[in-house]
This record gives sequence, C-alpha cells and structure tokens, in this order.
Amino acid sequence: MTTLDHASPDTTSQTRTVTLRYFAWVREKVGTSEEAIEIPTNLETVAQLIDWLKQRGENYSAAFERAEVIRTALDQTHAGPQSSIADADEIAFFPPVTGG
Amino acid sequence: MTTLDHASPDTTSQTRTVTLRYFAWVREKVGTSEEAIEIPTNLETVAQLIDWLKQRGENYSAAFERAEVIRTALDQTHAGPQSSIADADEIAFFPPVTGG
Amino acid sequence: MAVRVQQENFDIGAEIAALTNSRTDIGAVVTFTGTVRGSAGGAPITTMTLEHYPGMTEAELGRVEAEALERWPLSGTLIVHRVGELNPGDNIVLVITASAHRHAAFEAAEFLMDYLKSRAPFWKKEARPDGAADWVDARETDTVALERWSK
Amino acid sequence: MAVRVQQENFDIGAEIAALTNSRTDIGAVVTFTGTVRGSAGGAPITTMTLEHYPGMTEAELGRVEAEALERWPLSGTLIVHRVGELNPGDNIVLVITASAHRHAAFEAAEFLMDYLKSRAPFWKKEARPDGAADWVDARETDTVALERWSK
Repeated sequence: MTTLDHASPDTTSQTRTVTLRYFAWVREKVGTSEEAIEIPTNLETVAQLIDWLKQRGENYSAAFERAEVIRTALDQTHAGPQSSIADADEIAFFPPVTGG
Repeated sequence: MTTLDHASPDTTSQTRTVTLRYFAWVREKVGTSEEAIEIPTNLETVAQLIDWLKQRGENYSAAFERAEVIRTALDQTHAGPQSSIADADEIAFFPPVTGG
Repeated sequence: MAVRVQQENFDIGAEIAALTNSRTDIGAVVTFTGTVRGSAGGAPITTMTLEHYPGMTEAELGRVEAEALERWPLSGTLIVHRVGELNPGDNIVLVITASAHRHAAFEAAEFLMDYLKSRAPFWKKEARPDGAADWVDARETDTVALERWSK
Repeated sequence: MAVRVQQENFDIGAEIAALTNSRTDIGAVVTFTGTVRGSAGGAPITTMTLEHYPGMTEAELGRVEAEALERWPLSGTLIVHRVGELNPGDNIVLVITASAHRHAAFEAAEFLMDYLKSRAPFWKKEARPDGAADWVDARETDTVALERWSK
C-alpha cells in the first residue's frame, strides 16, 4: 500500500532548470553562448555539474577537458569547484579572464 | 729683501667673485634674488660661507638664522653644508622645496 | 564612482574633467590607460577582439570599486572598459582615481587595475595577419600582482 | 623624454596623444596630475604662487627623468610643472609615463613624483582671504616617500 508520502519521487530523477552561459573558447567549444537546461537536483557542486555536462556530448567533453582551467560564476559571482550550485539560477563557465 | 715670490698676498685677503641666488623666504629676508659678491678664497665649505654671510648684515643674519633648514645648490646641483664651494660660480640658498 | 563598459573610445581629458569638475578638495588625480599592442610574443597582430559577460562585468567592477573606496580616502573613481574589435594603438581600459593625497590615488589605481585584470570577466582574442585568431592566455603574473593586496 | 616649466595650463589628453602618437609598442600609460587645493590646514586659500629656480629646475627634473629611464623600461616620459599665480582647482604638475608594462609605468610615475616633490626647486606661497600669504612648509612625509627608492 502506498501513500502520497511514500510516492515522493526518487531524488535522482528530480530536475530543475538553470541557465548556463559560456564565454570565449568555452563558448566556441560548446557551440552556444547560452542555454536553459534541466539538471538533476542531486548535483551539489560546480565540479559535479561539470562532470555531468561532460557526459552530454563531445562538444561538452572537449570544452571541459581541462576542467582545472575552467572558471565558474554562480549568479554572476566568482565561485570555485566545490561551491554549492543549489541556489544558482545562472551558471557561467569561462577561461581565466584576460581583460585590462 | 723681497722678491715677487715672497710678495704673494696673504691668503686671508684674497677674494673671488661668485653669484649668490636666493629663493622663497630666504630671498625675501635677504632682500634680493641675486647678487655678485666678493668672497674670501679661504672659505672652503657651504657652512663656512653661511657663517661669513651672517656677519654681513641683519638681513643675512635673519635669513640664515636657522641655518639647518637652509638648502644649498652649487652650480645648480644640490649640495650639503660640508660640500666644497671651491669650484662653484653660482651658489643658491633656499628653503626645503615644496613643488609638485 | 562609476563603471562603464562600451564599444566607443574614451576621451581621457574629458573624463578627468567630468570627475574633478569644480572641486577644490582633490589635489591628486592618477589615470591608467591600457592600449592594444601591435604584437604578441614577437608576432604582429592585426586586431584584438574583447568579449565580456554583460551584467557580471558591471557587478564585478562595482565590487572592485567599492573595495577601493573602503581602503583609500578617494574623492572619485572611474573605470571604463571597451569591448568589441580594436586595432593596435587603440585604448582598451581607463582607470581614474582622485584623492586629496597622491599615494592614495596611486595605490588605488594600481589596485583597481590588478583586480580588474584578475577578476573582471573580459577575454581577448588576437587575430594575426594570416587570418588565424587565438584567445589570449591569462598570465600568472597578474594573479601574483593581485595577491599583494590581500589583507 | 621631456621636461617643461610653464605658466600656462596643460591639456592632459593632448599631452598623452603627443607622447604615444602612432606607437603600438606601449600598452600602458600612467598620468599623475597635481592640483591646487582650496584649503590648507582647514583654512581657505585664495591663490597659490609658485616660484622656481630657472635652469636648476630643468636640470634637476632632467636628472630625475634620466634616473627613471635607467630603472624602468619606459617608452616615454613627460614632466610639466606650472609656475606663477594659480587658483584653487588649477593644475600644478603633470607626470606621464608610458611603458609596455603597467607596473613599470605605475612605479616610474610614483618615483618621478616622489623625486620631484623632494628635489625639484619649486616653492609654494599660499595667500589667504585676509590678504596674508605664507610659504608652504616642506613635509617630512615627502622625504620619507623618497627614501623607499634608495637602491
């Protein structure tokens, strides 16, 4: 016998929508500058999101091949590989900056 | 019996002409910006010249009263109290500089 | 206290005048202007294209400016950064700091440039005479320059 | 590589353009502008008069500039210093340094200002609203600023 409580879905299949943005050669390798995508809610950190993205296709695996040089911003603020993405609506990936 | 050699004058009475220049409040206290004056050749240093000048009148003694704050240039190059004035044709006295 | 990202060139004299206009409490104004060099690593470049992250750029530059205002007694600051395609000799970035004291103005301008170089989301792509173009690599020295400001 | 002493104002933008004109090897330009403050020690001033030592000023600024060129890889430098009667807000001094590298440009500009402040034969006299006028006292901090450049 199941109740509503027991029927709550498996967390691995829960998703939410985030906006991903790519800049410079990360943008060129992924092939788009921006996309809204469904990500599993059990992805907790930037590093986990990058690993998940690398499974999506050759363009992603090429863009994130050297994950250690990729910089990330969560809602337009610099973040690190272990930063939590739980509250982020806009997640950006780019190479080290070269302005000025 | 005297010869020309023996007749060489006493060095204390030998003089030479130098140009003295004064700036800012040193100029105001001395009362002139520039003068050509005869100084004894036995004055060797800046400090000795200042002591000698102080005997020349109240305007000089007032200008050089606090000799430690007076700065000097010999032929337009900064010098100190113990610098030799032997080769200097233009000797300038002024307060610490305040440009910029 | 202003941050601008723009395609068009800037007029340094006019920007200083706007920042200091009719004020008599300033005393010291420092500007830094970065320009496009005509070669990279000994090889000539034909154009430099600057990409940025709209929104984050302004936010990050604003954070850097706020940090400078907290550290030094500044009467005014300005950061202007160009984007788009530029030619050798063109202006890229302008930083102005105004203060009653010259050391504050100098230090704040260096700080703003060090932070901007290491944190503001801009990326340069250099095109060569043969038509190829490469993204400029970040320089380790810029990260080192930033570290000296750690409190 | 130029030193000028003049009564008239200077145009910072025009001076930068003249120094960097048509060159693509520069990358970084730093300017310092010193201006007349409207008060000294909390009391208002009406005018500031700058006296200098013609001949020695140019010689001393030339020596300072030569020293900077020896210490840093500079593409160009300019020092302009005004003399005569100035009003609050007026420009007094302009230093420009141009280099391929921003740290060289920043350091050389600070060096030129520190040396100029402590060694160039200029003297300021400030007039107050009551008509009295006083020579500005040299500041100990300027001598301290100079000492950090000792090799």
